[in-house]
Amino acid sequence: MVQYSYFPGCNLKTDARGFEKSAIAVSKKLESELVEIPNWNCCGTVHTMTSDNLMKRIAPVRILARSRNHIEELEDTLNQAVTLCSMCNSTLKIVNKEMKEDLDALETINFQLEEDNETYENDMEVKHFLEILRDSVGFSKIREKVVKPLIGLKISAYYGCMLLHPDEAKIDDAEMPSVLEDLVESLGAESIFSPMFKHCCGSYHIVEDEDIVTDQVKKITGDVLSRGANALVVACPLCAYNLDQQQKMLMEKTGKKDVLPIFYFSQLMAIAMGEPWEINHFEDHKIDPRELLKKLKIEE
Amino acid sequence: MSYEYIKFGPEERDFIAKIEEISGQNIYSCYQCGKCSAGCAFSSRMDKTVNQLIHFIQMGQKDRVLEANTHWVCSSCLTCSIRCPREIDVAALMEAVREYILREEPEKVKISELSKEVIEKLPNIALVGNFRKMTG
Amino acid sequence: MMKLKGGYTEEMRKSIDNVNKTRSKRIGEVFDHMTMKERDDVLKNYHPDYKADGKRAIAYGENKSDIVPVEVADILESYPIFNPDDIDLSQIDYDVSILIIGGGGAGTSAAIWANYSGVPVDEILVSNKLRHGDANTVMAQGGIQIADRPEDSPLIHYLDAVGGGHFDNIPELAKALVNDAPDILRWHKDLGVMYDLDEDGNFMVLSGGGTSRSRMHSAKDYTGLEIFRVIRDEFRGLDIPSLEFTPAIELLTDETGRVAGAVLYHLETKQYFVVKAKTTIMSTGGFGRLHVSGFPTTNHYGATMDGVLMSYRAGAKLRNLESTQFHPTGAAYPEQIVGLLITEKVRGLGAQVLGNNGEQICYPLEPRDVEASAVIKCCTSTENFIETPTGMRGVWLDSPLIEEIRGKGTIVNNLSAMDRMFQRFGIDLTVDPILIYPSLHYQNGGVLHDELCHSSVSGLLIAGEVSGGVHGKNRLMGNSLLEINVFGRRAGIEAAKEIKNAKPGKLSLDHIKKSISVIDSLGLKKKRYGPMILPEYRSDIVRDRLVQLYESTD
Amino acid sequence: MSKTKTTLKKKKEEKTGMVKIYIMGQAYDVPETLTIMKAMEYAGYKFTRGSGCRAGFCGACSTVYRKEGDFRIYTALACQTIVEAGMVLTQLPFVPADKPEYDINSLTPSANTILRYFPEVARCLSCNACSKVCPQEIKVMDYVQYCLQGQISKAAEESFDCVSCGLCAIRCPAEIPQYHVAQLARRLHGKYLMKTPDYLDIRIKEIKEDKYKEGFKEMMALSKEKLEEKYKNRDRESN
Repeated sequence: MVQYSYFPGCNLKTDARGFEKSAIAVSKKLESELVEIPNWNCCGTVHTMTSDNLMKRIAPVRILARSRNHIEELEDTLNQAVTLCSMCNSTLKIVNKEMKEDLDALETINFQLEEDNETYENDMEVKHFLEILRDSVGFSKIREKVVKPLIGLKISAYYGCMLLHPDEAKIDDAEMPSVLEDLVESLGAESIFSPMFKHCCGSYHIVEDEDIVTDQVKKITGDVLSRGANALVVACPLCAYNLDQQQKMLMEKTGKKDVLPIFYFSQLMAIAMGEPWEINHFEDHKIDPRELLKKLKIEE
Repeated sequence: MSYEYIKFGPEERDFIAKIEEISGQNIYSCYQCGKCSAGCAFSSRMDKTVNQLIHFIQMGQKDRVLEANTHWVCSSCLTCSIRCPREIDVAALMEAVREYILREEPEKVKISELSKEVIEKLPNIALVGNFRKMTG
Repeated sequence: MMKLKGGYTEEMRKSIDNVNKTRSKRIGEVFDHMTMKERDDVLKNYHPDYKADGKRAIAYGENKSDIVPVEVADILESYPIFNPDDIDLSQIDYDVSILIIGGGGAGTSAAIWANYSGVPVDEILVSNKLRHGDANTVMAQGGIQIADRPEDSPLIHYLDAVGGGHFDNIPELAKALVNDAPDILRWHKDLGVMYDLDEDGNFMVLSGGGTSRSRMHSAKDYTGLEIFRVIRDEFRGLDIPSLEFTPAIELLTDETGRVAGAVLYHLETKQYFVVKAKTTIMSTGGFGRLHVSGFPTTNHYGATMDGVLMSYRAGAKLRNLESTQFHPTGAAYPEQIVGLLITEKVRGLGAQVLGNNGEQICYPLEPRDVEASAVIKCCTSTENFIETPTGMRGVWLDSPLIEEIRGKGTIVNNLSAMDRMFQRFGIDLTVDPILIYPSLHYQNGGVLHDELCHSSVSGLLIAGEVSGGVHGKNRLMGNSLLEINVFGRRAGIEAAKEIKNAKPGKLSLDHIKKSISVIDSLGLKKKRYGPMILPEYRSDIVRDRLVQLYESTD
Repeated sequence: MSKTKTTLKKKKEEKTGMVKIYIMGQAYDVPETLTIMKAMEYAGYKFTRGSGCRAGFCGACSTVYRKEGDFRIYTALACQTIVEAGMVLTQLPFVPADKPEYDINSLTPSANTILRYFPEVARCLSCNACSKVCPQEIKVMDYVQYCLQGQISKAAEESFDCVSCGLCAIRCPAEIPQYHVAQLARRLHGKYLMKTPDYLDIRIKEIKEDKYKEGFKEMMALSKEKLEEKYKNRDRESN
């Protein structure tokens, strides 16, 4: 059993708890256990692109420092902090790289962290769990663990921005990724390509300008539906919320019937690997995926 | 707009320098190919396209830059940055304009005026992201 | 500065060695309770209440010739702090239904319950001397007594309370106290007070001094703070008007002698406000800052007996003011915290009281007056005490014993305030014992009232430490947090009823003018002024140079 | 920092046992054994603001100071801290921070509830300035983060020792009123996430149904001697 120092991020502890619980369950099954960092803080979600604002970089550096402390308690582990959320992944990865390149900045931040007995020595790597699945576990091993193939699911992979942008943070080829497709196919589902795979969902604009998000979601789901898919798989809880919530809103507003349930990649794995249903917390979804699963006889 | 009225003095130079300093980018690397605007998922909502905004920055036209909605509509997806043939971090320029404004007026989004019912429904990840980009 | 090791001097360390030597032998050792006769003896000989010196008779008023501490009599015989003719009563600044004087636990509960009982918030006004909640309530650490467990009953609680009070409690008040207790706990739980629970999900309870059941419910050793900040949060949520730094300086009466409001004084802008009220609730707290018999006190900065004085001038009867509670365990060392409270919970958790030789000097959980007397006896008529570098005497409270009995971590988890306070001065109470001596803690008596909180003057309700009667001559630990809630609630509900028929007449300060002439007739040697409002702690060097400046305000 | 040096004397004239401190910039010699609060009184200040319980519970006396030759900002409760030579101090008379109004009965114990009333919690930068100034040594940043993560019980436990002095709120670059956030978290925890044992409501019902009426009647009718006898012989539960 390999143990990974796991950074959940705020959303996976609240609205997106099913994403986390399913991921932890399958991580154990795949002998690559995600172990939560004790006392972690929010990474800030979005990376600051300013050159001069160190304040906004303290949070990610503190997480890396705490993760580094954490791996001392783990067995059979690597100097890796693993995330499930693509926004956390991107923020942590970028800052980690910046700190490696800008030792002055690291020193300034460490000066602040020292008083809390937390300093960072540039000795961690940040990984998205998808990278662990692809590069360390391997899809063939995943295929072996499948007890309930997802036959009938026609899934379009929606990567969103932060899994593929920027170069410092991407986990796959930015214009031609395949990790999500490979994953869903190894679970027995069919993958449906859509050119909207990284067309931004509108992200944090959901707070102050919902229309931006609505427009994007219309474009994305419209294209995906036209290609015959019956579900979306995502790896970012904010994409998941925006796609789920705005489809539901459109459904209520326009009476539109054809909608795409949203799955987190870890939920699909948990279903295929026969984990208990409850851990997915499908009741938290705005569009309940259980209807589709029932129709396809995947849910008993 | 006619060229004789465009001023290019110390004030304009200061503005350009500040944007370059915050973003860490060389604004004159841009040769206005327009690839950023072409690939932007939000171009249709912007009153000036991304490359137009960059052009105004190059000219030191502070007022025109600040009154645009381009940088506020931008959602930091970074598509422009990875596609720029001149390897400019275009999104960082958008961020620099936002920061330039937020350092003077820290609340583009007035948090206390948001509806409590709406906030309660939103996931924390959206609030954290939004407040980081839209408040100073 | 003196050389210290773990916060203590070499000399004190020698005595601590004795304590350490005897500790393992003392685990499980129970010192005998005193018999009633032994209790009486130690009280009569050592308790400040029973000493003739330091006491005298009140010279005028409803309680004329009652024997009370000199400091109390001095205040009761003081002149008002303003000239009643200077106040313009024709201009009313606040015209309300209920005026609550004192926003501690009792006053705040009263305001909330008045509102729950249908009085709109803008018909209520709370006056605070300092900030809302600067009161003894937030300093109560150990717990609140509630007879809710099946092993316990309100009857047993009653018996403990009246026995502890030397059978001088007013029975109806004691009954109200114990009977309302479970209701209060339910209210607190509904508001979200974090009472400690044990592993089984039951309330964590301990014994207090003089209680025959474990019924002290706690919230770590911040019980009063936790209860108060929750009810204050509720109060603020209801948006009840509250004035800070604006104490009452005198009650107002009407032509029938009924209390009809008060004069408030803004400590910062120095202006007065006239408040007309249909009912006034007095909940100003106690008198620790009078430093009776020269004792240090556990009380907050504003505990100066203002409410008793104002009520007395308005004609209210007092009761049990002869009796003062000295908390057996005030801090005696280090000097910076002398007098501060060491919660009874320390003994509740198992700490014993030891002399210089490291042996127990008495059963650690006698009623407070008995326990305090035993400590005073040890320090004044034996050689078995410990002396601090400044000459203060005290005895040990063996805190490390707690973790010997209950396991590591008990102190940090249950006594975090104590732990923090001593850590600040370099003392680790998990390793070393702490030095204690009695400290002036509680005003056992006060303004007499009935079970619906009515004083002997109409229009004036009483709640909290300012009151007299419920505890008799000695209050048991945990009954004060209970009292402020029980009688605060009763006062609020009763006031809501009373205002329906109340019609106060013309405002006057005639009772003050009368007081002045009565005090004139006493021919006192020294002219004093009251209410005190705040105690005087400036150094003599400064006080000698004070001068009052004239001021033109036109 | 500017200091008025009106009372500065030469070193050799300094009395033993006294230290020089600066109260709002003005120098005073005070006994070295005093707390900051008592030292200010010794110097001649009579508090109206800045003094409450005088025992570390009420948070009225939050104090900010620097030391000569040291760039750091220190904080303390004036009633719980001994003076040091060279302290340059001031008290915070008041901390402005809005407390939203809510009805605890209509809430759920979740991150969403916290964010509804305190959306600024989402602005936390994890800089930890709050924890560094806390005179109660509470890990303030950690509990703010617990709130954001919906770990209400952990936030309640961590913040429990808070005395609402407000120093955290003054230092926070995200402008969060931490101590008000903590109060909401604690109430949510105390009301919704902590159990109430069944026996409480059973006892309330018994009292309402007058189960103890006769007992009280009997006991209250006893003579003092009889009551004393009963008290003496009451059984004591072992602790």
